[in-house]
Amino acid sequence: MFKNLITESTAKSPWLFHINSGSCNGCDIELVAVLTPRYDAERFGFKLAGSPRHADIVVVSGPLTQQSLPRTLRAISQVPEPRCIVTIGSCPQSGNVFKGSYSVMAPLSKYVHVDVAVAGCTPKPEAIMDGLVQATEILKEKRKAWLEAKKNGLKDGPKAETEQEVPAAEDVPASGEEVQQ
Amino acid sequence: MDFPFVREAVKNLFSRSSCDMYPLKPSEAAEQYRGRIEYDPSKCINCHFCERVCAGGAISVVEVPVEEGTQITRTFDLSTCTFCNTCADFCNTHAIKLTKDYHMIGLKEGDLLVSGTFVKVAKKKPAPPPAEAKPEEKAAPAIKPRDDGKPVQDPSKCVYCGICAKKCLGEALTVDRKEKLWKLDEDKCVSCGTCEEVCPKKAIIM
Amino acid sequence: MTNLLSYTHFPVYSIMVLFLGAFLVVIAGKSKALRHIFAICAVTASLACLIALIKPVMIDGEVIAYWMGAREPAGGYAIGIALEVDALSLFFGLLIATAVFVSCCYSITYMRFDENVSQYYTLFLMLSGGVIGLVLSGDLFNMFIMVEILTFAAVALTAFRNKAHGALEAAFKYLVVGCIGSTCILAGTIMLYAQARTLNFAQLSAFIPGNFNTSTIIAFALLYIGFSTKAFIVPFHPLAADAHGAAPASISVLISGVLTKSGIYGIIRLTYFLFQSMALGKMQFLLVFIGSVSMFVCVTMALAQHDFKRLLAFHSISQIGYVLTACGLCTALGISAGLYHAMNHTLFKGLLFLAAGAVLQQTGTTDLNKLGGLSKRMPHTTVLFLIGAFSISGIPPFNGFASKWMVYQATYQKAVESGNIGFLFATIIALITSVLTLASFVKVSQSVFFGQLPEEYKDVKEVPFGMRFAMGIFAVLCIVTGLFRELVTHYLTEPAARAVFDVGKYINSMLGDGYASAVMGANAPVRTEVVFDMAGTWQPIHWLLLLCILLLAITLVALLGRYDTVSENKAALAEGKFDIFFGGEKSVPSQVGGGDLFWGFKHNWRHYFSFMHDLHSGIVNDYALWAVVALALAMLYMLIVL
Amino acid sequence: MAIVYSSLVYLGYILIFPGFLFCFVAGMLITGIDRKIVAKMQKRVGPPILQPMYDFFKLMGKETIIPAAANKTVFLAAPIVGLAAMVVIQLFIPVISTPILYGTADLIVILYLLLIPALAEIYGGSASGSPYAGVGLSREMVTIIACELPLVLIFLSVAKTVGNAMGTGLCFSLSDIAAYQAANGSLMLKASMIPAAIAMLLVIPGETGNHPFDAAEAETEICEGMLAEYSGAPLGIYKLTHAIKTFTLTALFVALFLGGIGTGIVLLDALIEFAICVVLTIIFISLVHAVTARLKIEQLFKYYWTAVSTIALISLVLAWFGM
Repeated sequence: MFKNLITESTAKSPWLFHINSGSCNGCDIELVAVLTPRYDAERFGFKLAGSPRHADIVVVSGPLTQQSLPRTLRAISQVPEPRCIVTIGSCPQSGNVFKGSYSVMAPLSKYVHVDVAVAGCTPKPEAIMDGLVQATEILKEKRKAWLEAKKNGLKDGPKAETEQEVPAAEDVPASGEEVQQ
Repeated sequence: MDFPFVREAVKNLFSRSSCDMYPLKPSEAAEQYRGRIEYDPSKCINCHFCERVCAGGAISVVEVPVEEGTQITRTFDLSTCTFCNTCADFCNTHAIKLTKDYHMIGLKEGDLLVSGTFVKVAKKKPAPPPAEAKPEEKAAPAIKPRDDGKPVQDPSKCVYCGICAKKCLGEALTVDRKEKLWKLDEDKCVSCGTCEEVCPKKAIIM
Repeated sequence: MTNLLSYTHFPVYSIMVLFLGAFLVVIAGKSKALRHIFAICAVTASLACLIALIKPVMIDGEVIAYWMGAREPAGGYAIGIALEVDALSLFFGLLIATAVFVSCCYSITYMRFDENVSQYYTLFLMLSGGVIGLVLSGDLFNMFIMVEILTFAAVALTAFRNKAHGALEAAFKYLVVGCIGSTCILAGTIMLYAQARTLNFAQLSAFIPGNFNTSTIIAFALLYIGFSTKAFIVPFHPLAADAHGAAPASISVLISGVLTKSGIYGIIRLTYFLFQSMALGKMQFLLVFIGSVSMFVCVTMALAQHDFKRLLAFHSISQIGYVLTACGLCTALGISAGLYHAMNHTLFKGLLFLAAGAVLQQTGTTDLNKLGGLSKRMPHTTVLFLIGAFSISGIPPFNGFASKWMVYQATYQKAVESGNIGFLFATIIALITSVLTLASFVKVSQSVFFGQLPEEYKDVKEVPFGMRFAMGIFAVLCIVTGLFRELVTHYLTEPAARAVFDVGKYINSMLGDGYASAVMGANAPVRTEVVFDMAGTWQPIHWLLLLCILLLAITLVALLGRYDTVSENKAALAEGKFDIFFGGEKSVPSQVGGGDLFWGFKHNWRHYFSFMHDLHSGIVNDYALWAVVALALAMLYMLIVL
Repeated sequence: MAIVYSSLVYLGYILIFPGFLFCFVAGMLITGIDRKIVAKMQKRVGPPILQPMYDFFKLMGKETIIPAAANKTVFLAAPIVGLAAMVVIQLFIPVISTPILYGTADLIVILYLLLIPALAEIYGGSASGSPYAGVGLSREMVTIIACELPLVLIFLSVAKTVGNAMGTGLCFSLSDIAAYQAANGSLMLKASMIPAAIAMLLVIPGETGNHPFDAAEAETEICEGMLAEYSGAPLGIYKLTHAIKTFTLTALFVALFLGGIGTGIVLLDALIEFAICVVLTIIFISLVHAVTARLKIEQLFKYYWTAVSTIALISLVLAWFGM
């Protein structure tokens, strides 16, 4: 009898964990602007959580620099299921203007399945809010999928989680040549 | 003992919240807001300017030869775009326009791509000018670069657009489009090579 | 004398068995098993004798007077040495015998790595024999001899592991100040004997209250300072930290659980029986003031410690401060609370020291900054330690709370009755000390048992069963005495409290009826009706029932919602899903413990802590100077007051 | 049959009315109202009143990750013990003037019982082995020490005042205090008790660890302090304990200082008490939360041991001289 109550409240109280992997802080202040009185995401239950263990939605901003990539992926892996990953701005999607630089490891979708991508080089707070509300819908499906996975024995969610092998920061080749698009 | 903000806090308690209820009341972006890109393929003359000036490398073109010319599809990848509006500025024929629509959420692969295709009909080549009329120009020997390193103009390629004059740092060049005149002032020229580089038609040789 | 097995002989048996055991252990020589059998038999026999005495002394209220060598008092002068067992001495005797028994079981496995262990057992049995002798003897000089035996045995045992860091130095300090204390007791006994020409306790307590003159008052001060050195009260407390820090754990249990109680026993006998001066407000003020000061000073010193055993040592002095404050109130509830807390203190302090010994044996160090995360490698010791920690910091179901609760009621009731605000401050200091005790034990549990396991202790194993069994006995006793508060107070502490107020019976049973009224005439102690009314209610069993029902309900709710099974698979492990969150970094071993806890509190009290740091210099001459100055002050105070 | 009936009623008391269910609903509503009022004060719309319920049930559905370095049993047992102890405290506090379960614990016991939920959080954090939790528990312990002194002074002064009137000079049991207030007016009106009441209201945010005094769970500085490694159901139970604690402390204030206004009907009393608790939370927790910034741990300690303790001491001295 609790099942649908829990699924409903999964969508109603999504907690965000924000990871800044080298962003110019444009998207960071926009994300925080979403929580200010004018846009007030707390109406939908959004709250910034201090540690990944408390998070449901992981919000990533920044072009995933070489140093921050392994740390971002480790923090994302520490978020309990069901979780979904939202990227803000163009940087995590494609590396934006920094594409081709030796130290930029974007896009994030190479390493982790990205659920919602909010485009815009600093997307408007309304756009971020749309993206987050979209993410809460996906969170519900994810929870159902996760329960099925657990029911029929699959210990952890579908393996497709990480398509590519994670190049830990230490062994990334010095010149970023072949990593480039 | 002054307690800052207590009066404001209590006053706020009874006043309306300053939240403009976004999803319930749609909110318009500012007038010149640079949002989603709108591309009108019919106006496009495929001058490739937008690709060259795009900082994020967001624009990509696919040209497929078709029987009446080449079918050109130009796609703008919004997830790489920085919305700086440079492509719209440079597009002489105003085919690209950034609208006020800020709602760019990508769920599936293709959500953030804006593309348009058009067929560029190849113009019938005017009858080849009589070969002998200006054989010497045609057969003019390739222009040899001058030995003192100063730039030399190749009149057959030059379209007298004037970019080299505009870009020349020392104002050594004067170009007149009507009289098809290209003059170099030797002593002002420092042979820095900007004109050669800038010339869209590669008509200047150093 | 006909029937050797009648209970009147048991006091002598319980003392002599221990000394006999001490002798036999040496004869056992090389064979370990024989030596262990002798030790265990001696200790169990002595405990059995004392338990057998509960029925006559505690329940029937009889006071056993036993003349050694059957020399009855002739012509009104008690020549022979007497043993007198009333409820108070039996209470302390039982306490000491249990602690000795458990410590002996523990030391069998604990000392298995040390060499020349037979000397250890001799000293151990001499120490326990001395203490039980001190508690049961009815003769002042006999008390002095027993004090000598236990002091020297304790000093020798402190230096038993002489290669350990600071063991010899600690033993030397203990020897110096211990001897100052013993000489004070001797001097006091001589002066009393010069005045009363008798050494028998009952006769003295009949003679002295009548004629206070300067020499008896000075003797009182000397005896008081002598016994307070044995109890390590405030002027002598740094001594305890060194002695416990260096002594092996089973001996620290004895020093902190048993020797301090013998000091308290001596002070109670002295002030309530010998000089019967506790009715004076000034005397109560002396004891309560010293008790509160030692409570607060020692607990703040404990918070600043970096060593597990030194921290426990300072705590035992602060708990002794509780006992002294409660006993100094001179109200029935006060003494009952004080004795109850003394018993609880022996139990949970013993448990904590044994846990410290277990940690020392397995990891080789007790430094709070180096240890961490031992709960994963030593689960049983952790559980036992937690029971001890919760008891000492007074968490409701455990025994520490029951006695502290009575102590607060007693001090506050005394404050209300006497109207003087000093006792109110004693209550407040007692409550604040309890929270600070809790703080320091949270510090110990975080820096030793929880937090992250450092590299070098990866393969630490659990302690052998013998040590866990001994700790288990203390743990069970801690829980039982906490839950059945009414039983303990009814059968143990209240009879002892009544005995303290019933000096007349003490004298008459020793020297024949009517002696007290004959000698003391007017101020003969009349038997007053003792009342133990509480100002509040606390039934631990009822409370525990509630807690268990709710625990059941909540675990049911949690399991109903299928407390999600924890998913563990190799891929997730590699990804770092189960590593500690370090802001994304690879989890580097970083233990938060020891010195860097409670910065907020230490920062606010930094001047106090730096002053205390300079005061506790660790040099012997300072401590000796303190002892002498304390003696002088005590004499001055007594002369003014009495 | 009577025993079965009375034990059922007893079970009902524990699990339904003043017990688990009532605390759950009351705690959640109070926290919801608190968050909404704080939002309103910042000109925000704020979450719906039932938001804590949604948070709790969402957390119940999430996966529970137990770090490899954690001590599993203590890690899972700590929140449950904390919650059970919190509900037990609520059972002893008389609902305005009619104590439901009296005769088990008194004022000093409540003072010590309030330690158990805080200790549950401390041992939970310490069992998780995270350094953030280590710093968090060190700050939490200093907060407990800080709040202890004012609470001690308040309880002693209340015991003294009620004791004077009752003749025994000292009275710690809550039921007698409730009876005294029912007889001759709530304590709040007595001159000597007003400083104690103010001190108690200042201690409540500190004791529950609400905003200005939440150095122990500062999500910005040390990632939720002791709860850094908790996820899923244990975290939900910790949040529930926190919610019930807010309600219990305000209910304790009402029981101690506003005792006399009961109407006798238990349910109506409960509603009145809940309403008063909500008003108190709004003024003394939400307003303080919306207006102040987080205190450093030693400022918190100094604030409680100097300012609030002197207020409580004034009332103790007044009570002492029989005012």
